[in-house]
Amino acid sequence: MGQIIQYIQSYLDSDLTPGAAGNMFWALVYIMLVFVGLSVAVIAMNWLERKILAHMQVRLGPMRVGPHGLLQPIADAIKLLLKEDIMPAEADGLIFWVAPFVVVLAAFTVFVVVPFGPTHAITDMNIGILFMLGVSSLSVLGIVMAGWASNSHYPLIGALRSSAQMVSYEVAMGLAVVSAILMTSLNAEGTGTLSMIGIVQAQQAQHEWFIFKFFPLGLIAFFIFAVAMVAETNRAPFDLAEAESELTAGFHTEYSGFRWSLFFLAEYSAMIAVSSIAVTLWLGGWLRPFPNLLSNSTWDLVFSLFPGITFLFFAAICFYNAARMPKHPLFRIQTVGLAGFGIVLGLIGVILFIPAVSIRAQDIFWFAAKVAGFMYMYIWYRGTFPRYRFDQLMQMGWKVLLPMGLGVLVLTASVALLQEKLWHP
Amino acid sequence: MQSMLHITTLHYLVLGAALFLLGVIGVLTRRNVVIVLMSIELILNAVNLNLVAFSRTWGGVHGQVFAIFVITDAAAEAAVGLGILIAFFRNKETVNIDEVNLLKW
Amino acid sequence: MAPVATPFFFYLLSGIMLIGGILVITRKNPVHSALALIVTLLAQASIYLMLYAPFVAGVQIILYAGGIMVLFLFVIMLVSIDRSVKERQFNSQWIVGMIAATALGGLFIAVFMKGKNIFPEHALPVIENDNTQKVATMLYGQYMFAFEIASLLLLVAIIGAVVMAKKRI
Amino acid sequence: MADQNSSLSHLDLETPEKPFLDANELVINMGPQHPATHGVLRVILRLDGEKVLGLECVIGYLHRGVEKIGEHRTYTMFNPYVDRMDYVAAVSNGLGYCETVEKLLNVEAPPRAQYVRVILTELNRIASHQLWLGTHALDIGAITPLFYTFRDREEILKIYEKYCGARLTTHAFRIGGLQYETYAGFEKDVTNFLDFFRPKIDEYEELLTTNRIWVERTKNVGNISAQDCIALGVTGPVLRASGVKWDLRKAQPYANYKNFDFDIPIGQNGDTYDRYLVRMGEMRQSVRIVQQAINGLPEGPIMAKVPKVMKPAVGEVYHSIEAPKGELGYFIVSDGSTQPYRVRVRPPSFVNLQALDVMCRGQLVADVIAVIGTLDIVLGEVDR
Repeated sequence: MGQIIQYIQSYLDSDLTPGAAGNMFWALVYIMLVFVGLSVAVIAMNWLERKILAHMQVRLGPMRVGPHGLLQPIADAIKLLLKEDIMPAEADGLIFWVAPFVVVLAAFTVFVVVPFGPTHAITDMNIGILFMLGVSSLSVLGIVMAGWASNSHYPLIGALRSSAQMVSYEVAMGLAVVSAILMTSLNAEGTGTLSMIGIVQAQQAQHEWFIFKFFPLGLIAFFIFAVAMVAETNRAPFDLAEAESELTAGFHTEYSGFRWSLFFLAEYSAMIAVSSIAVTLWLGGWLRPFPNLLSNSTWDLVFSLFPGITFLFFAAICFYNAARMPKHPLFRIQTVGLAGFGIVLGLIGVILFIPAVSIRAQDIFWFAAKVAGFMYMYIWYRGTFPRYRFDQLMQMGWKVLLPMGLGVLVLTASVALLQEKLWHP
Repeated sequence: MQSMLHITTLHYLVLGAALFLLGVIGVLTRRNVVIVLMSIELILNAVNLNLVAFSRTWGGVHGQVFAIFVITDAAAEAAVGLGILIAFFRNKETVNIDEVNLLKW
Repeated sequence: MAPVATPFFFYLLSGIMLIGGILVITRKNPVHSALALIVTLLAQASIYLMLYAPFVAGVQIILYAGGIMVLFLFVIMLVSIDRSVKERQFNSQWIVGMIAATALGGLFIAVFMKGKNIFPEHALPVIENDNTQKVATMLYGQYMFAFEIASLLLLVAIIGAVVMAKKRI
Repeated sequence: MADQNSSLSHLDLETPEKPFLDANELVINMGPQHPATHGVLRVILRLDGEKVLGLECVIGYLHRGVEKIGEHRTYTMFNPYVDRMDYVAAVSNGLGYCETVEKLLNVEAPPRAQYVRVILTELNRIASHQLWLGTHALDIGAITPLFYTFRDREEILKIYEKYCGARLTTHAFRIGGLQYETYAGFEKDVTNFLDFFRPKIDEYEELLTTNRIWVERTKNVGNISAQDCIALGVTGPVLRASGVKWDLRKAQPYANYKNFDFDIPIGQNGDTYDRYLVRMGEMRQSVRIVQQAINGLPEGPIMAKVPKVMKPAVGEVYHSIEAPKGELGYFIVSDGSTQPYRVRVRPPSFVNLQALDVMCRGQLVADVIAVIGTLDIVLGEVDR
């Protein structure tokens, strides 16, 4: 037993990602962990989106399946899997069949390079950010394939719209990313990096998140990315491709059951993926907040308590709601279930207080917390904004975001040059 | 057998040559303009493969830089070619390359 | 990140590429051809990775698979393909074409047989980690002029494509 | 795609001979099963890319022959049927019908009945506009206002339920007045609702009026000039948004409206945004009217002297009221028997729908959705 722990510890304390170390077994473990974590995140996101949106809209959301609808996503998944898988008679069978898998693969593959911590990534690629942008742009192909193979008008228009939209916003997105990459080169050697881990380490070394770098240039670049990433994932207010009131459901109109759920899965994991890019590039990835201001060891200790406190807080919410449950025999199972869920969360919270665990887990916690912030923004947008029209969307992409991106890029480069030449000759 | 398992530059060149030939066959025999354009992409990719393989052999990055230039050219070629194709289709209502027999319409 | 099991992956990827290439030139439906081409391009990107050229691989994925091929698919969807699928697929001079291609293949074989000894037995060792930096230095240093010309070419291509594809100017 | 029926259409909406790109024309069928056509409206769109070249409405999927039914029912028996036409503004329909028959019979409802009628009708106008706002915003992609408006509309429906037992198709009025006296606490309920509702209008406006995307989506969309409106017979908020100050409550006052002080909100551009503002203004004015009516609610009888068996004299009458959607007119011909010889309804939605083609030409597909929403049609009334 001790040997096993030692063995695992030797992996945990390695300062390389499993991919970089060439450790196939450990890389496989990481892939499994990321896959499971992502699936759980998508399920949680499904529930949270419905609940949060419902509370924004003065209603309750799912309440019946499980306490406070906690089991609703699982019930939905079962429903989707049991549904009949319909293929239109005139559809192109092979492409219709492959398209959802292309989208899902593209959405999941990007997580290969997402750094959840200095060593917590499946691998650290030299071209990490380029890889992420490239692979996530492959999901356009799946969407186009789905729309074309359905052999129907609405999906075709939806596919044309969403591919045009994604290709256009990729340009603005790329420019914003380049201006962040430019900031990584502001070090003694003057060489930047495209590696995701390298980008966060550059922020660590410069003691500044790139969102605050060269204020307000970093902020503007971040803003461009934040807008483009919503458009890139086809979410409100840029959800024209799936505009329910216009095109019924866009490119996945003809899909049902399992394959439709694949599109759903891909949409949510793509949202998490682009949010992770934003977090890595501008919000310091796994770094905790206020690294400069509150930098002594006491503060380190305080911040290392956050993961545990968060989970205990969730547990407390569960217990509070369990106590508020109606005292009727019919609700007994729900009450016990909610309390049990709270106990599990509380136990996780308690485990996270153990120093050995919290030191290793806090990177992942901060990363996840930042991504969760973005996820909340997604839901908030959806509850607040009407939908753009297609020409307005294109105007926004090409006439607003693209010039802004170019301007920020040029300005960032000039400021960086000036800084190098004037202030640190 | 040993030469099969030890991948040398020649392996990449043979692969490139095979792709090049496929592209040439496509360009010379197909009637559909879209597929002809795609065959041209195949040819350009075969060239790229050779360039990158050479760059690996001699340990520099000149070949890779050229590959990037070739990709740029391919993008320009695809844009112009497809633009011509759309104009052609609008006038002739066909995508058959045999029917491109006028210099002007 | 050193490539592992190089021969296996080389043969796997080249198999995929060749099959993809054959599908590109034999399919009736251009959409199927385009998808086969995308598979070929992605396999080629992996081969670039094996050749220690990660930046080119990334560019290949973003530009080729994510950009150019989407353009192709877009155009295929715009032009109606129903008619061309039903028509004869190969043109009348296909025999001549095959003969020319065979001759070209023969030429390749002859050249390879003759010149295979000029390559060093083992490739020179390269450090992969600064590949992107090296490409960048080269692109914005030695090949600056070519780079500018390429950007000019792209500009001309954009204008040309817009002018040709627009219905009324 | 277009079917055989559409070959009769003036737009020549057959499938274009040339495929998609060369002609760049596409004929798309929107509805009758479509989330944004407010029921079973079917619109055949002829598109150039995303631009609308013309469109054709195909209606009749909800035709129930209400007018024909009227010829086989006595005057009293027909009263509940009219509620089913514009089911989101059932009270207005009833008011129009009752007033028309009263005009035919030469009776007038007593003042208390008139006041209660005004209160319920104006509440109904608010409810109808709320439903319009929610669905219109939903069409444009803002999902939240729908739930806000439904929450507040519920309060109105509760008042109806307490008053007459029904929430939607109320059958609140009788020919000659009211059947039911107001329940105890009616005034208090209505006053409470008004106090509750005033800040809610601001809440809706806060969500939408200055929302950039909302303004971009609605400004200069579906413009229609005053001349076109008048030529097409368009009435109601659509007409007023084009700058014509025409409201039957002021122009030919009925049901005591001359006793109330209220303004007619009008717009200038006749675009979707102005129509939105006009309807928001109308809700505020309705609140004002209801407040005045509840303050001045007189005591007295609620039913005029009406014969048990109605046999109006031979003749015909046309009477129209300002329903939430526009001029709702009834034309009733009496042959002296207990049943009308002919009932003809002039439904505002039906007439307003004619303007859809004018408003959508040259706009984009997404605007068609916005324009259908802004016309505020109810298919029950269009098809009758």
